[in-house]
Formats: sequence, C-alpha cells, structure tokens
Amino acid sequence: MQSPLDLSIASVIVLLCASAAAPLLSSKQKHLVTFTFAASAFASLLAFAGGLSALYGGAAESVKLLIGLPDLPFYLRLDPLSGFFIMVVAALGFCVSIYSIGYVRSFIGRRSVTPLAVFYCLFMAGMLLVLLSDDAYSFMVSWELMALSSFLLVCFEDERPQNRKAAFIYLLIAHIGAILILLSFGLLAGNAAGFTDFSGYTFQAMRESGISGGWASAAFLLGFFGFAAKAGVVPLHAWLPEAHPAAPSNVSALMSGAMLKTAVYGMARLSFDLLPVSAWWWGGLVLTLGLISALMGVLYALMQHDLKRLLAYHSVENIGIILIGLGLAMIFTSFNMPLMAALALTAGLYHTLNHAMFKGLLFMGSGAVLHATGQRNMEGMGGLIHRMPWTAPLFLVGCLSISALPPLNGFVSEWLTFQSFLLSPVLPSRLLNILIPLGAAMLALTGVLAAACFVKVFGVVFLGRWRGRHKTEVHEVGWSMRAGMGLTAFACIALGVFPTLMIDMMNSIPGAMLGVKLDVHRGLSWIWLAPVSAERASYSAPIALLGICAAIAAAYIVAHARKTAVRRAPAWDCGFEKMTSRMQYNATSFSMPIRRIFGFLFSIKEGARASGKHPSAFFPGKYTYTLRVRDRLWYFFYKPAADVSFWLARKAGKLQHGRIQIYLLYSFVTLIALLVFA
Amino acid sequence: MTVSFAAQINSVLAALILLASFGLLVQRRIYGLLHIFAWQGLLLSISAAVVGYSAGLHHLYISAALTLSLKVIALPYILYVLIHRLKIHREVEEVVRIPTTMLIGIALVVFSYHLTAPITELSDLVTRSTLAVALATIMLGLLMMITRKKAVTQIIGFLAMENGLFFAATSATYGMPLVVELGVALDILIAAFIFGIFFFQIRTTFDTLDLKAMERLKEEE
Amino acid sequence: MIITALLVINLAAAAVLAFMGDRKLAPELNIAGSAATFAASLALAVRVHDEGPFVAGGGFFFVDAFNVYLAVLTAFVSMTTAVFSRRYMAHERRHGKIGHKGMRFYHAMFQLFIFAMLLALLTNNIGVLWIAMELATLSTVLLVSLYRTPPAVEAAWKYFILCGVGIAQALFGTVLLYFAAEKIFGEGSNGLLWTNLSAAAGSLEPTVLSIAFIFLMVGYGTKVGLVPLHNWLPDAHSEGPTPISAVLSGLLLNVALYALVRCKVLVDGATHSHKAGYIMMVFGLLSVLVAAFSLLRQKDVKRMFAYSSIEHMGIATFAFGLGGPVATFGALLHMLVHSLTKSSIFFTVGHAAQMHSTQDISRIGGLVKGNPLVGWGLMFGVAAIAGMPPFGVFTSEFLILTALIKDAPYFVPLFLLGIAVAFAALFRRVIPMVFGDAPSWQKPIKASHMPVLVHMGLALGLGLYLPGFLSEWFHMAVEMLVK
Amino acid sequence: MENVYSALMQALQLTIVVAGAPLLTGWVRTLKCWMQGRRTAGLLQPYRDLARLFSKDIVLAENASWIFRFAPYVVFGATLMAGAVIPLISFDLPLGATADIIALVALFATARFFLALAAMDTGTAFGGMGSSREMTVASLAEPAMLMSIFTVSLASQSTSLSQMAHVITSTPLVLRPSLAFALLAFILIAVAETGRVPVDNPATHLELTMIHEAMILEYSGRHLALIEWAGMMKLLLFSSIGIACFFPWGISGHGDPLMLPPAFVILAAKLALIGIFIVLVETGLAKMRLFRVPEFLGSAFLLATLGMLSFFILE
Repeated sequence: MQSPLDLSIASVIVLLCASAAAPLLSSKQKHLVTFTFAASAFASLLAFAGGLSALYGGAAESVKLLIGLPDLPFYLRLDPLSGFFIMVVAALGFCVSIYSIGYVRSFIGRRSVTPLAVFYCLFMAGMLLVLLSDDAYSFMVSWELMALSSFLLVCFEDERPQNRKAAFIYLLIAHIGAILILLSFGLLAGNAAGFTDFSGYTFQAMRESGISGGWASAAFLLGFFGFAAKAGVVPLHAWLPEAHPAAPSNVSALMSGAMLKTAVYGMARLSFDLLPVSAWWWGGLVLTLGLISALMGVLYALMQHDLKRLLAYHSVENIGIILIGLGLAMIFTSFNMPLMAALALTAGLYHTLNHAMFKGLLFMGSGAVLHATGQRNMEGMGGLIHRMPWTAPLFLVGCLSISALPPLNGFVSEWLTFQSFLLSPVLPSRLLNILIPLGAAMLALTGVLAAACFVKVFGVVFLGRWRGRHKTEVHEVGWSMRAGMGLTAFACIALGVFPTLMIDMMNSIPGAMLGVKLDVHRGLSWIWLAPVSAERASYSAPIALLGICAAIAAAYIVAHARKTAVRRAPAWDCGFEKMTSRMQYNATSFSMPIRRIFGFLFSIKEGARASGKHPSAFFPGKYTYTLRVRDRLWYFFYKPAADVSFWLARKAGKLQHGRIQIYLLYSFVTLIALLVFA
Repeated sequence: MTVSFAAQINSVLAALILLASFGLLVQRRIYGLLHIFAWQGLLLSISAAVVGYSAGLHHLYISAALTLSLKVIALPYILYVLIHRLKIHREVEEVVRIPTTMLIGIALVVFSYHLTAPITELSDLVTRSTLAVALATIMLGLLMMITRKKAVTQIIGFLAMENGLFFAATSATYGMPLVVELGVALDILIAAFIFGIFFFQIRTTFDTLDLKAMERLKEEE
Repeated sequence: MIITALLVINLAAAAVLAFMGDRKLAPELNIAGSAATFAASLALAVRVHDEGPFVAGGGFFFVDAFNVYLAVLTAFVSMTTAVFSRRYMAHERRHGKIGHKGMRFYHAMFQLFIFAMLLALLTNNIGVLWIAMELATLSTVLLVSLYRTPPAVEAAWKYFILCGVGIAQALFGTVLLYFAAEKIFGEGSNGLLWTNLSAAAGSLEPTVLSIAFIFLMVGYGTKVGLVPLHNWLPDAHSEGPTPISAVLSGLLLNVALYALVRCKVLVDGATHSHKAGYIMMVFGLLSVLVAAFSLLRQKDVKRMFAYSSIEHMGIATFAFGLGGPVATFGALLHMLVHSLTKSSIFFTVGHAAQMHSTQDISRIGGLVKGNPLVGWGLMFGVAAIAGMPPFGVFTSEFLILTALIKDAPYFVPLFLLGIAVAFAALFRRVIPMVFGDAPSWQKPIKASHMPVLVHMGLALGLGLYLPGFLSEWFHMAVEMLVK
Repeated sequence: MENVYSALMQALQLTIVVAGAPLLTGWVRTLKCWMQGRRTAGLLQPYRDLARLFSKDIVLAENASWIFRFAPYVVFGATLMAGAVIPLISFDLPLGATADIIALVALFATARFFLALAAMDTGTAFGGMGSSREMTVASLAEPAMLMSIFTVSLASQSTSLSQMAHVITSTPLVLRPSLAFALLAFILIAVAETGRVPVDNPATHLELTMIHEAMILEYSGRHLALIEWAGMMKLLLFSSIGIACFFPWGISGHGDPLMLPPAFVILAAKLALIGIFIVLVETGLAKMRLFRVPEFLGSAFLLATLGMLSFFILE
C-alpha cells in the first residue's frame, strides 16, 4: 500500500508523461484521444485514492523534491484539507476524462485535438500540484501552470474572435490575481524567519511567522482578492461568463467544477492555516462578498439564454454560497467558537464537493446538448427529452441538486449553511446578531431563484416543443459521455442521500485546522444529520427519500385502483387553437417577471419594433422584440479602467515625439535635475 | 616657467576655450563653426602641453599631439570635405533664437561653476579651477546639439562636448592614463568616419541634411 | 590567457569575415567564430568556478562571479544568434533587402560588437570599460541602418547621437571618478582599476562620487534604455535587422546595466548612503510604467518588444536599486533569463515578419497554423517574458516582488500597475498573431528552430531548476554588491 | 409499547392529513357560499370531486413526456412526506425528526419544482406562464418565510417543529412582540404559498390571472386528482404549521393517550377558525395584480425582519 502522497505524486507524473507523450501520437488522432483521456482517468483514480486516504487518515505527510530554486526546492505536503480537495478534483477529473473520450472525438476531422489533449493533462497536473505544494514558489508555479494551460484550452477553438477575447480577459484577471497572491505570500515570507536565504518561503515558515496586526490584514486582503479573482467572486467575476462558454464543454466542466475550487482551497489554506486567527471583519468581508456573489450570480444567470453562459453565472452563485460557509467559519473562529466554526467550514467544504459534482454534470450535459444540437442558445431548443432519453434524466438530477431540493446533495450543504446561520445569535456582537440573519434570507432568495432558473433551463431545453426555425436531427450521445454524466449524477444522489458518511470522513479537516471534531449525529444513528443537537434541528435524507417513495407508491396504487384509459390529444390550453411551437414560453419570457422585479440591478435595453407590410396598422405583419441585458459592473469597473489606461498610453506615446532635439533635451533636463536635486 | 605661471597660462587658455564654445553657439556660418572648432582644439592641445610641461608628465605630450592631429587637423578637414562635397547650405539654422541661447549658455556656466566649486575645494592641482570651464564646455556643446537643426551642426556640437571632456581630463586630473587617452582618441576617430558615412546615407535617403526630415519615427496618435 | 583567447577569437573572426565578404561559407564561419568564443568563455567559467575570482593581464582584466556569467551568456547568445542569422539573412539577401557589401559589413561588425561587449565585461579598468561601451555603440550604429531605408537611417542616426551624448556624460563621470581616485593612488592606471577602487571605496571622496554617479547614471542609463533616456531604443530595435535587435536587447542592455552597477558599488561604498539606490529605483519604476503604457498601443511587433525590453531593464534596475540580497539575486537572475527569453522572442518575431513580409501586428495572424514551432515559440516566449511560470522570468520577478513588498511596500501599487498593464498589452497583441486563421498573404519560410528551442528550453529549465554553481555565483555577486 | 404507540400516532396523523384535507377545503368552500349567499354543494363535495376525477379517463397532451405523468406523484408524495412531520395532535412522531422546518419548506419546493416542469412540458403558452409566475412568487415568498422561521426559532432555539411547539407549550405564556410580527408575516406568506386570494385565485380560469391553475391546465383524470388532493393537503399543512409555531396549545404531549380526544377537538376548532379567517379575507379582498405581489411579500419580509429586530431589542 503506497502512502497517499506517493499516490498523488504518481498521478501527477502520469499526467505530465501523458501530456508529453501526446504530441507523438498527433498523427493518429483517434488513438491520441483514447490514450490521453484514459491516462488522465487512470491518474485521477490514483489521485482520488491518495486524497481519500489522506482525508481518512487525517495525518499530514510532506516531501521535498529536488527541483526548484537551489535553496528553495519544491516542498509538497498532503494534509486532510488538501486531501479533500484532491479528492474533489480527482473525482470530477475521472468522470470528465471518461466523458472526454467521446466528446473530444467529435472534434476529430474538424481540427487537430493535440493541443487539447496536451493542455488538458497539464491542466489536471497543475490543479493537483497547487493542492499539493507547500511553499510559495511551487504554489505559484503550479498555480500559473494551471492558469496558462486553462487559458490555452479556452482558446482551443481559436478561429472565433470572441473566444480569443474571452481567453485574454480570463488570463489577464487570473494573472493579476496571481500577482496579488504572490504579494501576500511575500508579506508572510518577509515576516518569517530566513527570508534572505529563501527558507522563509515555505508554508511551514509562514505558519511560524509571527505576522500580526496591519500586516496580517494586508496579507489577508491581498491573498483573498487574489484568490477571489480566480474564484470569480463579484466584482472580479467578469472573466467567468466569457471563458466558460468559450472553452470546450469538458474543459468548462473542469474549470467550473474543479479549478474554482483550488481558489477556495487557497482561501481556506490562507485564512485557517497560514495566517493567525482572523479579525472578525475578515470573515465579515468574505461573508458579504459571498452573499453578493450568490445573489448577483443567480440573477444574472436568470437573464441568460446561452446555456453555458447561464451555467457559468451559476458557478459565481455557488462560489458565493461556499464563501458564505467560509466567512461564517472565520467569524466564529475570530470569536473563538471552534465548534460552530467547524460546522460552517464543513458546510462550505461540503458544498464545494457537491458543486463540483452537479456543476460538472450540468456542464457535461450542456456539452451533450451542444454536441447533439450544435448550438448553445436555448431559445432555439425544446423537447429534447424525447430525443435524448439518457441525457435528460441525468441533467434533471443536476438541476435538482443545484436547486437545493431534497433529497439531493445541494440541499444538504445549503441546509448545513442555514444551520450555521441560525447559530449566529450566540455571537457576542449585537451588530452581527442582527445583520447575519438578513444574510440567511438572501441565501434563501438565492436558493429559490436558482430553482426558478433551472425550471427555466430544463423546461426550455428538454421539455415543450422544438423552438428552432428549421428541424435539426438530434440524437443521443455516445456511451462514454453518458457514462461520465451518469457517474456524476450517481455521486449527486449518493452524496445527497448518505451525507453523513462523507461528512464524518471530512471531520479530520476541522480537526486539523480548528482543533475540534464535529459530531453530526448527536447520539442518533448514522442516518440522522443533527449538527448541533437532536432537539435543535435534524434531517434524515434516507428516511425522506424512503417516505416520498412510499407515498408515491401508495398514491400509484390508489390512483390505479380503477382501470382508466389514457389517450393522447392536442393540448387543450383553454381551447386556444393553432398553437405553434413559437407560442411557447422561452427563456426570455420565462424570466420576464423576475427581470421586472429585479430590473434595477441590470442595465436592460428592451425594444419592440413593428415591421412587415404595413407596420403602422394595428395588426403588423411582423413584430420584433429585442432585449439586451448587460452586466452593470462591466461599466462601473472594467471599461473605465481600460479607458484610463488607453488615455495614459496616448500620453506615454507623446514622449516618443520623433524629434531628436527633444530627446537630447530630455537627457539634458534629466542631468540638470539630478544634479540640482540629488 | 613656474607652476603658478603655468596655472595662469592654463586659466587664460580655459577662458579662451570657453569663449570658443560661446563662439560656436553664436556663429551663423558653417565654415566659421569649423574654424572656431579647430581653434578650440588648438587651445586644448596647447593647454595639455603646458600642463604636461609644468607637471612633468610626458604622456600629456602624446595626448596633446593626438589632439592636435585629430581635432585641429583631421576632423575639421573631414568636415570641410563633407560640407564641400554635400554642398550643404552654408547658413546655420537654429531652433532657438541666438540671444536666448546665449542667456541659457551663461546660466549653464554659472551652474557648472556652482556645481564644481565643492569639488575644486578638494583638489590640490594647479589646474583645478578650470574644471568648471570643462563642464561648461560640455554643457554648451549639448546645448548646441539641442538648438541646431542640421546634422552637421549637431556633430560639431558633439565634438565640442568631446573637447570639454578632454579638457576636463587634462585640467582636473592631469590627463587620464595613456591607454584610456588612446582608446578615447580611437573612438573619436571611428565616430568621425561613421558620421562621415552617415552624412552620405542621410543625403542619399533624404536628400537633405536637415533633421526635420528625420522625425518620422514616432508613436502615432 | 583564456581571456586573451576569448577576445582575440572575435577580432580575428571579424577581420577574416571583413575580407571574406559575402562568400559561400561566411555565415558558417560567423557561427564557428562565435562557437569558439563560447567554448573559450566556458573554459573561463570553469576556471572561475574552480579558482574563484581572479585578476589577469597585469590587473587589466578582472573576472568574478558577476561578470563571468554575463560573459558566458554573451558568448552563448551571440552563437545562437549567429545560427539564427544564417537563414534569416539569407532570406533577406534573396529578397534583395541587403547587398553583398551589406553582408560583409554585417558579419564583420557582428563579431566586432561581440568583442566590444566581452571587453566591456571582462576589463578591470573603468576607462577601458567606457571605451568598450562606446565601441559597442559604434559597431552597431551602421548595422541598424543596414537596410538603408529612410526609417532605418533615421533610427541609426538617433541611436548614434543619443548614445554618443550619453556615453560622453559617462566619460565625464569616469573622469570625476579618476579625479577622486587620483588622490589615493596617484598617477597612472591604478586609479582606474575597479578592484583597487572597490577596495578603497570607503576612502573615496563622497561629494565627488555622488556627482560622478549622476553623470554615469545618465550616461550608461541612456544605453540601458531607462526612461526618459530611452527614445533611441524602440527605433533602433524596430528598424535594424532582427538578429541585431536580438543582441541589442539581449546583450547590450545587460552590459550597460552591468557597467552602471559596477559604478554603483563604488558610489555606495564611498557615500555610505542609499542615494544611488533611490535614483536607480526611480529610473526603474519610471521605465516600467512608461514602457508598459507605451506597449498598449503598439502596431509594430518589433517595436513592441523593444518597449518590453525597456520594461524589463526597468525591473532589473529597480531591483538593483532596491538592494538587499533577495532583490539583487532576483535582478541578476532577471538579466540572465530576460536576455535568453527576449532574444528567442526576437528570433520568432523575425520569422513571423518574414512569413508575412511585414512587421505590422494587424497583418500577422495564425502563426500556429502557418508554422507551429514559430507560433508556439512566440506564444510561450511571450508567456515567459510576461512573467508566467514555469519560465525563468517568473522566478526573478517572484523574488523581486516578494522583496519589494517587504522592503518598500509603498512602491508596490505603481510597480504592480506597470507589470499588469504590460502583461495585458503583450497578450492583447500576441493572441491574434498566434491564433486564428492564417491570412492569405502568409508564406512558408525556412525557419531556424534550434535557437528558439534551446533558448526556451533554458528559460524553462531555469524556471524549474537553478543549477548549484549558478546560484553560488549569484550569491557571490550578491556578497559583492550588497555591502 | 412506546414505539407501537408512537407508530400509531404517526399513522393517525397521516390519516388525518390525507383524509381531513378535503374536509377543510370543503369547509372553506361552504363558508364562502354562505358568505356570498349561494347554495352550497356540501362539506363533502371535495371527496366527490376527487372520486370523480379518479374514475375519469386521462387525456394527455401530445407532447407530454414522462415528466408530465410523473410530476403528480412527486407532488403528492412530497406533500404527504411533509404531512408526516408536522405535529397535528401529538408531539411524538417517529418521523418528526426527519425534517426540520427548513427541510419541510424544501419538500414543498420540490413539489413545486416538478409541477412547474410539468407545466412547461406540454409546450403551451399558459403552462409556461403559470410556472414562470409560480416560481417568481415562490422566490419572493421564501426569504420572508425564512425570516419568520428564524424569528420563531430565536425564541425556541430550534427549527424542528415539534421542538418549537413543545418549547412554547411547556413555557409559561409570555407575550412576545417578535412572535406577533412573525405570525403576521407567516400569514401573508401562507396565503401566497397556498395560492389563495389576494395573491392567486384557486377558483379562476380567467386566462391572464391564473398562476397555479395555469400550471395544471392540461391535467385530467387521476393526475389532476392527485394534484388537487395535494393542494388541499398543502392548505391543511400550512395551517397546521402556523398552529404548531404560534398556537401549539392543546397538542398532546409524549405518550398520554388521554389527551388525544381533546387534542383532536382543539385541532378541529383551530382549523375551523382558520377556515373562517380565510373566507373573510377572500370575500373581503380582490385578487391583486401580479406585480403588486412583490410589495405584498415585501411587507411580509419587513414584518418578519421587524420581529427579529424586536427580539434582539426588546426581549
């Protein structure tokens, strides 16, 4: 039996070898696909085993590699936290790799898939290394390796200019975030012992660095916003809805399901491990931004009709929910209430796992839909459930989970989050007592809006009738794609119905980070989830599921007691005749009431124009409705920044005036100035 | 002759050199520029020789000879030939009007005196007081390059700067070590050839030596 | 002995090539000469590695950890550039951009230029250092105007005049140094030997040296290309032949910075203040900012990378000014990796320009489809130069940034702004060049891939693993630079 | 013995929910007829309706998929599951701990989710309209719901219904302003959730005002029966949630059978009163426009928040 760390390192090596070997096969594309993704699936299995056993064992082991700076080799370390995240990444990585075998084949013939194969493996390796690395240098290297490879994956279909633009925005924001992280490490290392001989860069040294006060806050802020840029926290989310649709769907699944999680890992590592116990406003900041991201994310998602863009905005929402857990945990920690912190942390981390699963599932499903219909625009879809008998139910599972409906996994983590919200009255600060419940209400709003959004998604994409102008031949996807989705769907159900098993295993994380273990049974048997006390609140997914099934069975029996015929007929629809498929509600009309209620948050341009033979008449031949919903933050933040920098660029350009006398004058004036002032 | 006498001669020469560089600033005709430049070179070599004699440093004779051959004979001749061959318009055109240039020049002299005062305090050489003049010459050469429009005049300004440097070397430090002197001389010689080539290139590509033609490379608006 | 060999080889090669002219084997001979130089430099390196720093040629030469790695780097990059220029110049020759006289001149001057830089690096005499710097300028001036196009001539003229003036100011600074040294060492060239000066730095006259440093700063700073003395640089880089742009960016700037740093050591020793450091920091920061913002609106690809050179020289200068072991280590490493990466970028850019027969960014596209190695080479080159790991530039910037926020946090925002803007500008321009469909006017060319591969390989290697001896040298250099 | 007793209680409870729900609806309808001076169809009419629907054939829209046929069962099942958790006449329900009130709300949400999907399934205009509006109203109701729960749970330190009710009954009666606010909020929310006037009108088939009805427009036969039945149960359950949270007195404690008959009577009385209240409201008020609903539920949220604040400030 290998040690967990060995397993993880082995999987990284396998991935690197696969990406190195891929170009050699580039002449035989089919074999290339099979080989690469089989290899990455195998590597994921190794890593999964490693992560799981590390999480189960609860101990930390570390190793020092030979590469790196001479005085700063790469330090790798595997403790429960990183083990958990490795497990998350690997689990999703496995499913997505299986899925990719079928998905990537569809590119063959249209373009070379070699870059996709190479960078896919590099991307996986980068993510695993981020989670393993134990010093600032190797962390940054693997962090940027991850960013670079994912950037190249995003502009895989590089003929489309918007893909290139998306990739650019993504890379820019990611890199700025990386620099911020680097600076925060710089502060920690600078305060640690042995900065000048580079040994201060190890996380161990940072842990022991007695950084405190303003510097600690500065380090936290730098690091947090650095990671937030990667996680897509509002207002740093602008890249996310651009990059995810641009990337191939298997990559979007990984980026959204796994890569964002590495940012969460970074935040957890920074605020619970490297930095000393936080000031309460750190947690307050995280909580607030989490709430804003959750709400804004879901609202923007509701406004979308591009399937993958919509899902991308939901990633913003779910990252927000995860941050809520983290933020509450930090607040509780700052008031020295480790047990409650443990609950909040577990809630956040469990949602991390769940989100990886259902968002991976949903992105893979969208990939399947894209593969089948060749489009991402929901307005042109409908009725796919008749053509895709496998994809539809699997996608439905994803929808139910992300909408936080029992008995699936999304609900469990949101329920735990609510429970930790309900603990806030014990906080000694009146202000927090009053403010935090409002946060709970916002979370509730988010949950229901998400449900509304996914009624829209499933209803418009899979139900109803085909909305497209011309019929396209839609077909079910191949076995490997179904298998990939099926695995994640199974995970969603399992994590939803038997949450306690996983949560018990995750107990080693608060044990390691906060020094307390969480008892989620409170004396009840394993089927019960009672995080605080049996009297306070309890939830049992298995019983709920059984109960519902029993009730359904009973209802079925009752309903079928008397034999009645079933016949098909045109929809009645209040006797409305000549229903065409274009009269159905579509994504835009579905979200109209919500758009009207929350309209003030968006910049909406709505227009209706009569056209046709006599537009002026009361019954125009044609009526065109146009709607453009834009991200306000884009105009508050990004555009001004760009404008300012181009203005400055023009000013800088003026320096290069072209006249040699002017240049000589510069040098002359510089000389005089230095002589006078220096 | 006595050291003090040598010092007096040297300061006279310094005054003349300064005068020469002002002359370069005011002179409107190119041949006139050449003459003044040659005179300045001559004064330099004399002062070098005088210093060398008075301080008994024989390598200064060599540098004096170098100066004589380069700056009094070779360079002016080359420039003369070039100007003649390229039929350069005889008038000097300036960017800044002459009187203004004069005023700036005077300001520069004052500035360089103020700057070198603390240094000359420290020196024990007889010629130390001339350091200010050397610096002033350099600054005036630079000023000339800034305020002139033609390539030729810029070159002359450049060479005037070199004169200032040389003067600084001799007066402030009794001359640099011989290796350096030779190297510098060599560089100046190469530079001379290069700008010779340049004049032809510029002439052939722009058919004028006016620097106005060479303001294309800039950041477009 | 080794040193003389090292220098003579170039001179001999230059002479032979001057006679050979545009004959058949001239490019090969050019390569051979540089290769021999590289071998010699390696021998030198081995000797330094075994015996440590030493003075040779009656105190005329001085080799220590600081200049030996730069010498090896110079020899190496000159070799790869010679290899690159073989095919590149052949292409230019075929397309009649350059005549046989031009080729003769090119080869001879190339070798002379390398000689000048090696001399500047290895000499112990700061007067000779100055001479070598001037020689380096003069030998490249006419190479910049090699194509005889109006922009080329204009660029060369500006290069000539601005650097000439700058270097003249440096000479005055040197004179002042000598003036200060004379009182200790008396007449003769002892007073210009860097070893003596640094030994006696404490007793040199501070006021003189601080004034001297200002002249040296402005003088050598012009050659380093620090804002606001940088104006010659974009023109010269964009208009000269690409191999020359590569060596100018990759080597000459380094050598000038080397000269500046050598002088800074003396001044610090004399004045016992951080004044010189602050001046360098200001110059560096200004360069980073101005270069970054100028990058944003570039339309000419070589011009763009010229500005990026300014930016990186700014970073290195800033780091040297910042001082402290970590920052200095970073700066030394930065000089190395920047020259490797930037020259390889210029190689790929040169080929890209030939493929599209233009340097206009908007007319270059789809490189990956046209010539994968050039395309990916440019992509990864830019990623490296923009500070993406696992390439070496990241390593140095990592050290510099961490040291910066520790020692001078108030500089961080501006510095960060500069880096971020430069990053954005580079990728904004490069992504459309590398990706997308190949334009109709794209023509296949015979590209020389070896140099690019070797350089990028080294840049990558240095990012992941810094050899022991190298870091040893860096530490020694840091010892010498950080008193 | 103990287990058997509580199992019995559970069974009894379920039968009350399943069998009693139509009665409550019937009671409300009858009252309404009286108020409006119409002849009544009698208390038992809902049972007859259900029976009739069960015996009828089913007409499926051509486009309907398995979602459409599966939804009614889920709706019924989820509602019934909820019914097993809310204490009606006794506290000791073995299934009581299965879901606290948050999970309970989520169960109703599941039912709603499937109903909305089914409405989209037939591909008609009204179905989409119904589900869109239903989800909108729900999304506005939920935060207010949570706030009022939060306020109540502040007092009882718990979100498990039995526990909340138990705490209130076992502690001496104190007048809590927070609970008063929460109650008001809860009433508004319950009106919205159960789709009564003024938010929605269960009796209307006027196309553009429908919300709930628009969703089930295409249903017929047993499917419709199940949905209607679930709807009735939902009315009963929301009433009993209100009872458990705010007026739990009279619910029998652990293991005393003697208290059961009075508890049953008291429950019936409470439900009757609630029915009267509903009818008064529905005859007194007119249905409001859809875009007035946000204000309606917004005020519910405001009340709940006030309740929470008053707990921290006054108690």
